Amino acid sequence: MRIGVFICHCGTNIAGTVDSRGLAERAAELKDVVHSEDLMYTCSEPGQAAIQRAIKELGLTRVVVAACSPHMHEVTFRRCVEEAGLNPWLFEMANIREHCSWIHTDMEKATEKAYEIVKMAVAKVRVAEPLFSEEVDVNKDVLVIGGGVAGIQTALDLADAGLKVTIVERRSTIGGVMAQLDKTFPTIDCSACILTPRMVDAAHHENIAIMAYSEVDRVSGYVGNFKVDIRRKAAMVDWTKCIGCELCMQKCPSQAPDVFNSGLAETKAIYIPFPQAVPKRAVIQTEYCRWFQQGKCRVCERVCPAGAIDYEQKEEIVQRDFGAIVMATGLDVFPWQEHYPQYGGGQIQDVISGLQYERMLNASGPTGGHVHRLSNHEEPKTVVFIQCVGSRDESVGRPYCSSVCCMYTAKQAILTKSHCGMDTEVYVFYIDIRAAGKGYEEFVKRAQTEYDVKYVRGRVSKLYEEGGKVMVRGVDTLLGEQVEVPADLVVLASGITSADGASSLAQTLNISYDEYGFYKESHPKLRPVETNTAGVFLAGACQSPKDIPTSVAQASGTAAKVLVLLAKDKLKTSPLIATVDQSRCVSCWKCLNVCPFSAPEKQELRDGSTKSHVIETVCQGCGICVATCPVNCISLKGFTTDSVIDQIEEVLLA
Amino acid sequence: MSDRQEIIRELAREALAEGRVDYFLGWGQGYDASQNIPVFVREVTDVDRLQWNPLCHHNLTVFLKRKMPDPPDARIGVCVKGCDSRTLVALLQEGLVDRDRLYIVGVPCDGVVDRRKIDREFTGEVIGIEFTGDKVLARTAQGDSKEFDRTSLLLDQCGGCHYPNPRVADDIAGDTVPEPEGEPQWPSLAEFEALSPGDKAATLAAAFSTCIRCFACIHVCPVCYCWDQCVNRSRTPALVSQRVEKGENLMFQLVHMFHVAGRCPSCGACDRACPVEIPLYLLHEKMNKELYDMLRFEAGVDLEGKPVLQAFSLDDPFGEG
Amino acid sequence: MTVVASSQQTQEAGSAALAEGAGPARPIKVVAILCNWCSYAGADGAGTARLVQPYGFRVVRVPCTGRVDPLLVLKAFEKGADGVLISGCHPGDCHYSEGNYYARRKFELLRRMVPHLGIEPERFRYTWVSASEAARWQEVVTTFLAGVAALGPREGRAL
Amino acid sequence: MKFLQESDLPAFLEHLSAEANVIAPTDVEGLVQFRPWTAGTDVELDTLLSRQSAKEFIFPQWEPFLKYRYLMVCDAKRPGTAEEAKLELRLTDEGEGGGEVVAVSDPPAHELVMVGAEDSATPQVIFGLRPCDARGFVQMDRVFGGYGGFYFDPYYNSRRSLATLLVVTCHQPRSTCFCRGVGGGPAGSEGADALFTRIPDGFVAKALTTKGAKALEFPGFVDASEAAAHAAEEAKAAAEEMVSVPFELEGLREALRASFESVDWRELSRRCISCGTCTYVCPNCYCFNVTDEAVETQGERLRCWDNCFNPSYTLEASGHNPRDVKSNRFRNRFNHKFWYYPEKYDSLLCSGCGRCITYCPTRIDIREVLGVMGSGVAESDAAPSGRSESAAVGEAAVGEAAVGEAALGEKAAGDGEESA
Repeated sequence: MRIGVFICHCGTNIAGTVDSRGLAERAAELKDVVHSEDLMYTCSEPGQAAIQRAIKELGLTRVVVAACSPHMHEVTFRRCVEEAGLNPWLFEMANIREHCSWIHTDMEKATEKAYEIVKMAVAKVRVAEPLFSEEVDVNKDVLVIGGGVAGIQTALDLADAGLKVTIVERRSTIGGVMAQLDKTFPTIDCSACILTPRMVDAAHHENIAIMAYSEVDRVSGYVGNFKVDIRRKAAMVDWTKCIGCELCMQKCPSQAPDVFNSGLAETKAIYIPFPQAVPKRAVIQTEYCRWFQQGKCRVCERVCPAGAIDYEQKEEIVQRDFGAIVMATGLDVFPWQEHYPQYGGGQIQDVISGLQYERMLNASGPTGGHVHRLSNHEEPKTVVFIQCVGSRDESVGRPYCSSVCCMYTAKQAILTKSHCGMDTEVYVFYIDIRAAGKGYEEFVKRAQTEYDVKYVRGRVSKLYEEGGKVMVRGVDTLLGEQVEVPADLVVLASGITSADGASSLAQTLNISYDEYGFYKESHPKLRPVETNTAGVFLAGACQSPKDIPTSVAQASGTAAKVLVLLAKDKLKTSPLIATVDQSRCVSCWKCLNVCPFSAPEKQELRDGSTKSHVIETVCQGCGICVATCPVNCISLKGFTTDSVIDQIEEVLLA
Repeated sequence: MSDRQEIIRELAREALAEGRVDYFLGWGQGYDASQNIPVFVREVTDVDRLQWNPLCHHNLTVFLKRKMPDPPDARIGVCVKGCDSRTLVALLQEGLVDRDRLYIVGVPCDGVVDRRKIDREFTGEVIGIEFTGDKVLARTAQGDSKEFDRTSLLLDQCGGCHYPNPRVADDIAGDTVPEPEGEPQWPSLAEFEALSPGDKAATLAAAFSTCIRCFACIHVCPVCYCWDQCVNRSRTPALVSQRVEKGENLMFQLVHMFHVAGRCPSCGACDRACPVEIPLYLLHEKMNKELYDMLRFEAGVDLEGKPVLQAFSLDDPFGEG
Repeated sequence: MTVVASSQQTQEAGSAALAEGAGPARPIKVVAILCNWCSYAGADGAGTARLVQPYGFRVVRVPCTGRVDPLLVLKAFEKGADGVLISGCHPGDCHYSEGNYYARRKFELLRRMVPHLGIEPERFRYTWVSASEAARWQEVVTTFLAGVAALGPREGRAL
Repeated sequence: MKFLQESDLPAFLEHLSAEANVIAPTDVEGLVQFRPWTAGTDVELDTLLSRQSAKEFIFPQWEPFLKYRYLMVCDAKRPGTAEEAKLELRLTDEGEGGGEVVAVSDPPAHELVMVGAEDSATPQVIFGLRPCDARGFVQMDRVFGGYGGFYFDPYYNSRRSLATLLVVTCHQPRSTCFCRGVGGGPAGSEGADALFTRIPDGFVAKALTTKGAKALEFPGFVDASEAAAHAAEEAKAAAEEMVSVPFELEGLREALRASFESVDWRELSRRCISCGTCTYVCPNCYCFNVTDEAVETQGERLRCWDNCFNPSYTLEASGHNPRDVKSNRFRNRFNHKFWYYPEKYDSLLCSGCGRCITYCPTRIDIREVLGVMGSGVAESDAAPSGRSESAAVGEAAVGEAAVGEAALGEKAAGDGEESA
């Protein structure tokens, strides 16, 4: 074994406190060290050249560089030794700058400590083994889970780049929440007019397959090679025949709550959410259908011109392979009724949520765009908006800001004036105005100045009915006095929460999520659209509350990241992974229990026994299994138990 | 007591006669009337070898773990006391035994007598122990004999026992016994816990210097299953040296302890099996006490449970923020 | 159980160390096992910020605290470490999402067992230091080593 | 025939300590074991048998017998190809010092430093052995002492030749004693350098060898009176009476041979938990394992006790184990003692102390086992694996060399255990 040690001065950064020259001389005396020298700047071109020369001329078989933190230059030096013909993993770094020269002052003691740090690195490199990356084929198809604006955007970008994309949407149409919106801030242009063309593009794109009314059941495999079970729910309508003529919907005798209009109206048991639905196909909600509940009716079957109705239809599991998965599962509106008894808890008719108001404002909505009180269908004279309902409110366990409410409230306030006339009294109770976005602040200003919307800074403590009005009692913290407004209509800026079932889906995909069910990015600053599970990406509000522009921007960013991954035909895996010595495995499967990435699998051997096997491409190299395996037959390449023990040994040698 | 014995014999007789099991595993008399041993009954005619008395300390589930059943797919009838049944539950939780191959006879237990406590009462060799009601009569080869109260001879751990009745069983041998109320107790630890660090170290050093690495503690442990692959035998990683010295011997036992952490219901089999009487309960009971204190966790009490160190909770109530 | 009185040596060494404060016979040796993503980076940050720290600890870098078998810590004590410090990402921030949750349970159990083995509680600590908490790392390592130094080198040990 | 006052025993041992380490049975909290004796410690002779025999003082549970370090390491870009493998030879100095590095064409893969046998040997006097324990050494002598031209073990013999065995006859045999059944007795003198018998006020002692005679050169010894001698003889005779003969030796070897494949082995071994207690408390069992323990690239080769119940006993480097199931390993202990060993050394490998019965966690009774197996041919057994063991007969004596190789190879390969 021929180890070379290179001690860096790093100018005076190290040499100022550590006697680099003396250190080099002592290192030369270490067991198996055949060459040791000190260099002014080891990472510099001449420094690296010196290392490569020593490797070639002295036949070094392992190299230790004592310099800065491996986080700084490990990659640099591994490349350096590799160019000189050494396996890059036969290199070790001794951190004598951040962990020594920079934190100590006494030259003698610091040098002594640096010497021990070098000894540890030598001990580790001595037992190091050459490591090699695996290469695996990549499946270039992409799965996008969720057909909202973010999902559609990612899908279109990827499809335009030539990749085959499948959108899985659990509702019967794509479009998501944006399809429910009337106008968008700050431009007040029609939401549907922007979105529906994109929906149609997606539907007609040769590279995009839309699987609506479907959900992801199981995900196995790993980056580049995911296997996904998609459950196609039973619509009781044969979509290959259905032509979306809505005849069944008109004739159906059974009513059902209209989710798309967020409960403001009723629809039929067999329905198509809205006219521009994509795909425009009917679905029977069996829980409301007379045939399924009482065993008579079958009207839809009779009226359907295409003979598409199929009461026997069963849900089916479709298996597909993908190389990457994009999570775009969007958001839900905070269920304020359960958390705000002081606002009537949903019992006061004229207290509605922001999304309900959107539907009311919408020309194709349940009221045809006519704003009225639900109690008496009269046009309101006084409308009060209350912000931060289910946002920035510890008391309901939602400390975060939903980031869109300030803006959509301003938008709705303005629209109220244009719908009901400028003489309508409009109040907005707010905590702070969060208008950080292009043209946002100006937009809020316009609401206040041009449209004379009265902004009251303060929380509303109570809503109650009195004399046909909704009394709004709150405090104006700027004037420091109680205020009470008799309102005809109260709109709650209900906040954003993670989509229903988001966390269980996260478990299916083995990605992490925060306490609110929003998916966790790999790094908040530097890897904002990746997850810790290689090959799974994030787009839109499933990560955190976002408005449309941010969602779309991120969606395109995500598409770019997916393209970066799938641009290669083969994937190189990190060699720093766990491997099982199957001759010692006792098949207790603890490793399977604890792995966050499902990297270990049961593998049947020729002798008929079943042993654990770690899938190289799935393993992320955390080593939890190593610490769990009772026989220690799993070892973590680059961080073997013996290498750790040897380093500890070096520390403790007197 | 003896009626339980009759029921055990009857259940064994039926199971064997109906061919439901290949052999039936219970307790019986050893080489003299003071000894109790595991008994494997294969023939109906042998069921009368089965015994039930306070000497039946063996945790028979050890004979169910990997490599023990012979043939490997044997259908086995087995008797379990409350504590034994907990190790069985622990094994079932981890899928280390096949429930379908087991016929479990639960034996409600009034506490097991600590043979060593009796031996300490005599200079001669105890060769006979008889039980009448709550009295225990012991006699030696040299002819002396003494009578004791059964309760005064019980294993220390029986004092803190909260599960005298089986947690899992197909049939129960007789009526269940009342289960103690309140929090679990670990009385046998108090004396050691009160020592200074230095005295603890000195005490352990002395205790573990006598270890002979016979592996009785490990092989008699029902939830230990690595056999020839036990890391205590292995050279890589170099966790435990084959040098039989106090430090390494303690390490040897700590390996056992951490590998059964969250799976050990402190049945005490290791402690009783040790031929040089090392107080192993000091480690294993303490571990269980702390796990209970940490997570209100007790191993092997419910079939749906998960070994506590193979799981976690986002809000475990400890650790610095 | 046989209670054996501790060797004179132990008490003397201990009291001597206490008397001299941080001036024990031989310098103390502390093994610090840090996870690569948070605490090692945090210690780097402390270096970059030139936050002065005691000499007596040596860092072993591992990918994740979840990789650290409690037996490794005990092995370090068995080989003669005067103290062992483990630090990883804050719960919830684990680079591998779950590693430190498993570690938390194992080390809490270990923390409670260590004094039972005749090792003073001050000689073992597990904690969380993020990549951005340079000052916290300095505080952690300084207080921990002060605690160990007060006890001095380990003598008359069972492990 | 000499006589020593009970009260003079400490002085006697003190006298012996001048020239040798004195080993004697002592009682620590009810656990009686042979331990180095120092002035002031009581010698415990009331307890008939110590927990273990004094075996470990001649044949320690573990001992290093060579040091090594690897010099040949394959550091190729792709490991394993010869031209890329870098070879080097280091001068053999044990220090940290690098030494001079010389590249050579055909270097050894490792350097070895033998640990001299004499290093570990010092004069010892073991006092208070029972006749069965002394016989144990006689039986081990045959294995390690080059008996019949077989293996001579320098480590064992250097200690053995420097040891004096002072035997005290049994006063109160246990129910599990069966020394008479295996050709010994509670007053047997085989292997003893001097034989002591306790009588009410002291010991009647008789030197049997020059070593023994030398030991008895202590002024405290006086010529034993007629009465004393008589009392001693009576004590011996009384003890003799108390020991039973539980099984028939006649034809036992043949019976074991005949019942090699007997299903009874499976039945008898069912309650065995595969621990090594019986063999580690046994005064005769001598199987050992050779294992290498390395730190980084250098280490020691240790010889440690092994036992035939160990699941990795006789595990071959190939991964094959001729005794692959418990009943096979179980069978080996009894066959070894009463068939293989006798066939090779014309003697039994059991002196009937009965420790294996008393301390077995499940009280497996060697008397019962031999009773059953000795009772003639039993039905033959189908499963489990009935591989012939004849190849493994006397494995302990012939195994070391091969094992030595295997051990190094194993270390390089990663892990594994071998048994001799």
